[in-house]
Amino acid sequence: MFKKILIANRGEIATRIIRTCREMGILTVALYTSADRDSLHVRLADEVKLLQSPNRYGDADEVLAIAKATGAEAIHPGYGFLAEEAGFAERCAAEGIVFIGPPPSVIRAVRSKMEAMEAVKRAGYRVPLYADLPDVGADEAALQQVAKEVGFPLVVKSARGGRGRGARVVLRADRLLEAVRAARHEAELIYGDDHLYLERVIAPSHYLVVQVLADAHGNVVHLGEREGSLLRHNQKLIEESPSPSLNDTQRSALWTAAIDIARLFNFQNTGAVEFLVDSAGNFHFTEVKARIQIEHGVSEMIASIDIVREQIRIAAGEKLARTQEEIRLDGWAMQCRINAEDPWNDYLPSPGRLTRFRLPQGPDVRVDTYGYVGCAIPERFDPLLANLLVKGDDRAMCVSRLRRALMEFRIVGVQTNLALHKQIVQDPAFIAGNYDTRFMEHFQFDVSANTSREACRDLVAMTAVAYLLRRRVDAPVIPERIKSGWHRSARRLPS
Amino acid sequence: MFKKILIANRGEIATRIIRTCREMGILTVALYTSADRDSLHVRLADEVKLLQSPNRYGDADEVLAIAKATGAEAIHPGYGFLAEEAGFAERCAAEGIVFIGPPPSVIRAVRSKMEAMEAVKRAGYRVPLYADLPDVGADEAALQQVAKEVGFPLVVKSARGGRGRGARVVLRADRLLEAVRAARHEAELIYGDDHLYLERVIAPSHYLVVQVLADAHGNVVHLGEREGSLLRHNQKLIEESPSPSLNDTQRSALWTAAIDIARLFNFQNTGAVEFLVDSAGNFHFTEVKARIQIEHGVSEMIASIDIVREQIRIAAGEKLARTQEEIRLDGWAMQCRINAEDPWNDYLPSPGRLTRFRLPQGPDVRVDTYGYVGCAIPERFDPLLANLLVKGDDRAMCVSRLRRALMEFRIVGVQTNLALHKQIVQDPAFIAGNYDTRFMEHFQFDVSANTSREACRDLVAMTAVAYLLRRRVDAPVIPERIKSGWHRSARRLPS
Amino acid sequence: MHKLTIIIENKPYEVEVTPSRATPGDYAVNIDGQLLTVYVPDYDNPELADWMIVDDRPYELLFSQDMRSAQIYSGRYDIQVRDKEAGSVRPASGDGRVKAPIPGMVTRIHVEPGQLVELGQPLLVLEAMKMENEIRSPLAGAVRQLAVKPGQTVTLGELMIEIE
Amino acid sequence: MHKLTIIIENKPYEVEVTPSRATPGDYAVNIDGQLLTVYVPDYDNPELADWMIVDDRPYELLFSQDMRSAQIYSGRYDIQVRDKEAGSVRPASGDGRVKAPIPGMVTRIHVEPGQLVELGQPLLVLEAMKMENEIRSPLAGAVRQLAVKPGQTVTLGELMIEIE
Repeated sequence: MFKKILIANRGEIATRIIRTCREMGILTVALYTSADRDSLHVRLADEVKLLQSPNRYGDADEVLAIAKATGAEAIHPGYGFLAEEAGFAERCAAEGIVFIGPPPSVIRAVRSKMEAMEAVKRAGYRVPLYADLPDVGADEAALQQVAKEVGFPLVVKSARGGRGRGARVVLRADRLLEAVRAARHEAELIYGDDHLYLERVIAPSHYLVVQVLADAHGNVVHLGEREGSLLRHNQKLIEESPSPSLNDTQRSALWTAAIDIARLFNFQNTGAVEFLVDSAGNFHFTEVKARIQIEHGVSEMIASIDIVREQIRIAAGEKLARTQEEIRLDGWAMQCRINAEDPWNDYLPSPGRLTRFRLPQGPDVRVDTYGYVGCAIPERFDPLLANLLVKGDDRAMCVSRLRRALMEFRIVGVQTNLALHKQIVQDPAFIAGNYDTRFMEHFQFDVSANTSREACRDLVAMTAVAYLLRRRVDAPVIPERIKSGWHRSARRLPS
Repeated sequence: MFKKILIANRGEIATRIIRTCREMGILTVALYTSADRDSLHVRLADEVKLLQSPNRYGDADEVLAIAKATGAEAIHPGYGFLAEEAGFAERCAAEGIVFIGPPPSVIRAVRSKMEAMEAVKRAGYRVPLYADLPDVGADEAALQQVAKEVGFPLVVKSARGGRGRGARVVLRADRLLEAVRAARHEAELIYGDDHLYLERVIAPSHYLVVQVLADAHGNVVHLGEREGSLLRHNQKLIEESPSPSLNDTQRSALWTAAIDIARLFNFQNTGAVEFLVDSAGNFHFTEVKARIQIEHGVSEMIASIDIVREQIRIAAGEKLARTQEEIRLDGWAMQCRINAEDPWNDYLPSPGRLTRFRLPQGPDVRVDTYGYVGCAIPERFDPLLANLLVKGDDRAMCVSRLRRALMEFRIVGVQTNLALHKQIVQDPAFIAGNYDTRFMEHFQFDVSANTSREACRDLVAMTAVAYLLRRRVDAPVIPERIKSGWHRSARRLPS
Repeated sequence: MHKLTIIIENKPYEVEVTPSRATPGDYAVNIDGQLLTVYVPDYDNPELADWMIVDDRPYELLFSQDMRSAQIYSGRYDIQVRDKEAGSVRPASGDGRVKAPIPGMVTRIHVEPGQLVELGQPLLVLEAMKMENEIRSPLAGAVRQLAVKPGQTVTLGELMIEIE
Repeated sequence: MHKLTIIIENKPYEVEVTPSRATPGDYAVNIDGQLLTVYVPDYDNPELADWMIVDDRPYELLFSQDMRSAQIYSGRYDIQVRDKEAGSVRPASGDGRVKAPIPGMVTRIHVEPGQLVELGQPLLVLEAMKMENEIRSPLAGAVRQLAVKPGQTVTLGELMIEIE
């Protein structure tokens, strides 16, 4: 087993990886930028290196140089940054450093979304109707022609994909050009590659991923499926396992397909085989994510397997800890993605310093976060602040536990989407497990939710006392709240 | 099911109970004293009442009055205070309020330690050799005569018992009188009852408890055993499940005995059937704890059952959620009791305000606590601040996870026994699972543990910088550290 | 005794607050004739005070620094405090100056000086935290001034556009 | 540059500290000729500073308020800082005045005025947090003064016994 691993990432995933390394007796080298110096991953690592490059965690040269200087035998890329970069994985191999992820050839094969769909289609599985998009320079007529063949509604996607960024749904031909331009811009910004393709929209649909583990000895197992249909701007807000939308026949067919597809690509390490399930119940393969995902903890909870530990063991050449028969999927798990963003102000990012940060506790509640009281949340990176995970015997218990945990989670200092999550988990369709990818389009965030007439009167009383308390302490003149022009909808209180 | 429950307790157990109530959709009434007003249980409850009585949480009159005034249909006593008080349970029944615990007759039957041992002995199980102690006024000669019949070493115990307080080991006759006096004083102080008895010491031994659940319909199940041999001053520091000291034959015999004994007393609700296992492997019944225990979470983790939920369901007349066959004991779990006490100063209690309180996170780690950053830890109550629980696939994984979680747990503002726990989990005998009730007698707390020469030199550098930082901020004159005369052992650094 | 008018989402309440002399942190509050007791457990550290108990009901809540909004449960409310004693009325909110709500980079500007805009119309895109954030107009009116250019980095609170 | 003598568990080190002008929070530290870099991530809030990075090694640690002890990993060390510039030497610790380390009630007193006691000998029992806490003698000497009686409640830091 490795003695020292470099973690080429930040925030909650870097913290998550350090925990498993420490339990395995492996030393960790963490990276940080000055904006990230407060992050828990810097405090918990054995060794830390301040990044100099403007590319930060994505700078292959600097990351490799640090790995060599510190004597790290392996690099865990987490997600994003250097994950799913075949070139980087090759350079690691050339330097004699183990890249914790699939081999470069596998990364390449699955990274090209269109080639991957083509291969899976040949193997006899359904894939969405798609078409490669002409170059940036191509004229609109050619673009419209391709779109017409695919048919509307369609989605403009980055050929590099990942994390739902850079994807845009287009309902009508006259919106196509604008969407392609914006998607190119965003794809270039996020992935450094503006190659796009068009895909026919399957809607309504369910977004399902099957978590797989594969070792270098030909063993492939799955840890069940996750339902990721609860999306806002292509970002999963809540993910759960098992899926409430499948029957047992569909479920086992999906698992079999995922294992087949993983084998087709000679997949290794951990990944997610992703599908869209249409309203007729047909599943369409969309892509393989060749890395650990933000939502991996959901599968960890129902399978009782530490996926990061398995990743490291696989990378070290070990066999999978359990066979498919030995893996028991048990109970129901959910994850909420808690972002530092303001649900009352069009979800604008909300950097700042955490002055209160009280995690929910109790049985089968888990929070993965890089934050703590006093920690600064930087403005430069993804707003993901914490993953809240809960497990219950069944879905009803899981939902009630999630609701309880959300009520208990206290964050002051930055705005977060906690209030949005609190409202979603009280939505009847969500509670019934009856939702698809269109759920968030219809969901109305209620600015004054859950406040009874009594609570409103109590709020008046507390406001009066708070005002006097603040006067009493003679606080320095409070700066005017920043008044930007973003949208604000307000509802009147019950009166 | 109940609509509203009053929780007649404080701190972590009150917080723990509120969580389950909220998940069950039950409203909670919490009690508090002004010293406890910061506790999380006050923040999380639906309704809170400030106690007026000097008896605080143990005042039956006031608790009942509040239950009636608030319309609570049931009272959860937690542990200590009004738990195991048959008289209180009777008064609840008379008022039409459900006492969440065994019926008064059962509490009475198991509360008298000697009668309980007698009954179990008659049923064919081993119990320790014991003798009732003459009244307070009795002369020393009579006392010595009783002791001689029991034999030395013996332990002086409170007939009311519970939580290991008021018990004193006596090795020789000339120490007997002093021990009896001290034990009487402590028993009176803690239980309000100075009735004592003598019990022959079984040493070396293992202290094992079997967690049982029993409904009002005659169903009794166990959730496996816990090993509680790691004691300091009769208080369990670390408890684990399963026990590393039993073989499978012993284990199943112990489970069978526990179920038998629970049935013997017509036991209901949750409790712990406690045994001492001698070096020959014989187990001796000692007592039944007729309430939830501090360490219940260990059993919850391996059985995947919420014991508080079962308590409430049983009290509401429902059947057990699972039969013995449906209960699967899985993995290995441990709990550390984190006290606000100073391991460098003879474990003196350490009240104060938490300025840093960062809980360990990650897979299968749980912390039950009433604390948070900014919370004041009162001096008046038990120093128990947090229960740290972890689970792993097997004992090795569990220990490494516990070690990791302890490293990550950050508490500033009060002194705690975290450092002691960190050292215990690195002890070879503990790691091997090879320890008994004498472990802590031999364990040496090392004041300067784990500090390499490099870390020591780094400490010099950090001390210099810290000194300059403090000068720079021109802090107000720092008061001299309180210099009491308690014992302090210091070891020299490696040089 | 202190007299205040509290306006929550446009509904005014007449409030009288009297701190208890006997118990620190205790306040008697009279709202339009109804009597309530408010207890502030963190009274010795009002900077931290983020929870209160009203007649035995505990609430965790949060006031914005300028006391113009309160968050409670999963809702947020506009509030206004009029202090009769201090004789001051806090100014009405929402002039037309659009300031940067977070530090970031202006990537696109959708409007030109003099252009008429509707309430809620997108004005510009501010890139921060790897997201493109659309900034919309707080009023219906005309663009008086464009204080930023595409590609420009702005700090928190920096004026970007003025609508009149 | 600042010259200090740091004594840790009786071993002295000569230390020179130079704050970096370029990078706030960075310090160059020379210990008996060996050069180290110390970085204080919380340099903008030194009250919170409970961790530092020494040559890429992060440490969480804790100094007592009077800087007489430091906790790191699972150990605690006696420290002493001698500041040559300030010309002050912090006074040696441990006179014979035994003060209450926590508030509580004195339940028993084992000694009398004038009695000779050994180092570590139990002096009295202080009841707090539901525990009986034995307070022992910090020195060998004679009991000069008994400032408390059984049953008496003491506050934090209150003088209980003086040994000389």
